[in-house]
Amino acid sequence: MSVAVQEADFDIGAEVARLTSGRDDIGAIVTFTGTVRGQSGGRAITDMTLEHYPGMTEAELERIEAEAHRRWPLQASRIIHRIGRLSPGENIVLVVTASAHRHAAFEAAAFLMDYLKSRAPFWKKESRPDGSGGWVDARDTDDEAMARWESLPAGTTAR
Amino acid sequence: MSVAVQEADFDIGAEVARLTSGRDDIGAIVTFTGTVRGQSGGRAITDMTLEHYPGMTEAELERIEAEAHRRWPLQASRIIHRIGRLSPGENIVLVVTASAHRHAAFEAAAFLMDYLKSRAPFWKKESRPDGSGGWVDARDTDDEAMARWESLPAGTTAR
Amino acid sequence: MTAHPASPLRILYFAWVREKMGRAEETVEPPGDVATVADLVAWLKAQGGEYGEAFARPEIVRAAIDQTHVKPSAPIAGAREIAFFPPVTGG
Amino acid sequence: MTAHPASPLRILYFAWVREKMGRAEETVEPPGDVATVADLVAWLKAQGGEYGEAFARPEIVRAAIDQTHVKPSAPIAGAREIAFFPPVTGG
Repeated sequence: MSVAVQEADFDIGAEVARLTSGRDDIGAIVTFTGTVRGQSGGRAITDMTLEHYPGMTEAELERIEAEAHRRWPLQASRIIHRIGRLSPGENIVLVVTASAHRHAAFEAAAFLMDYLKSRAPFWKKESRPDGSGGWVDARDTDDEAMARWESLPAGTTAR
Repeated sequence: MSVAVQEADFDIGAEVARLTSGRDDIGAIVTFTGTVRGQSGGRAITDMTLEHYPGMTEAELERIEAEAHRRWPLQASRIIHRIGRLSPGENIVLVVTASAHRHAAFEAAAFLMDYLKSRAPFWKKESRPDGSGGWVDARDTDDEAMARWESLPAGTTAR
Repeated sequence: MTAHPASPLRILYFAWVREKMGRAEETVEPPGDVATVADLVAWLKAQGGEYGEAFARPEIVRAAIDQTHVKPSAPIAGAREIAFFPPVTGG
Repeated sequence: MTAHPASPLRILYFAWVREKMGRAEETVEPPGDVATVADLVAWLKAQGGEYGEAFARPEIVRAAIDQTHVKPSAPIAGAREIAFFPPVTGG
């Protein structure tokens, strides 16, 4: 288990190798990579800037990672979230989950992403080609995706 | 969309880069990597050997990949399945799905893996330290996981 | 069953079916009254020897005609290749 | 509300709350009858100027005490740092 909030990019293959090399008790590794899209809400963006709450954000990510380990039999996990200014096509977030079985790895990764998209202390600002833009409003759909997990007792799955 | 059945190993990062580089219409990339575990059914294995039906296997993988694109709005995908003799810790299978939105990428990857584990024309033989071993029997749980998708009309999700 | 002339048929074997047969493929010439996959399996099994071994429990052997999964009742007329294999076990 | 002596309180601002405030953090000394987060927000808003801007709609500003999310009714006694920010928008 480990989390990082950083400006630097990440290397998916290297992160997976770091979690799995030398181990033969892992059967399933899921990665989720979130990237900056060139448009948001149907309008082009030139870049986005992510702000976090140093200290609190890392603590929250560690807390939710531990929650994922309580809910599913995970052998290893990793969360990396970038901050600062990012251009379309660039990586934003990486979640890696490793388990003996595929459904646990898939569900834990989806759970972590639903949390990251709805509850993690990050704020997103977008810039548009015409110079406009601004802070992005919270999306209800992301919050609903997270609420779905909270209505389930730990140990059950949403599928 | 592309599939490969090969003896050679694969590089997760390189496969993701190949699908996504130069694009800014992708927001979510999910990878699933299946690896050989050091035990099977509670007993140690020394290696496993995967056999396929050349021609039919590739055609089936292409068919199920196309089905995933019909069911979810995917921007790109990739399936690589290894054959031949593999040792514990080695990679077996890689599925990559890329979409504008994370739920489509997650569900399409889970769908493809449920298919690969239950219906794709691969046969698995395991060897044990005492020289025993043999062809693995089909698992009902994998078939049930796949049947879950088939009971749903295309376009709906299993979550 | 429609009687039609015997014609050479390419058969492929995979996994333990292949191992019991001792070969990965062969060409056979079933008699004209062998019309379905089930007929072919029964005819092969009746040859005894390795065929008797491989098809001892026909219900657990799966078949494909020209690389498409088929049921035992599928007609074999016009088939270019017929494959026999155990239930698939994924990766 | 319990009256207790005013004590310096470290406040952090994030995202558009920070931008409206024109600063990322500051230390304030609210009067002793400011007992909850809601009290603190009302007192800050009443200062006018940038405070009036940042807290114009208190219901959309979220708060954390010592890096834990809290409701407006949370007491602020003993807090080392209080943060104000918009609803989070993920990555």
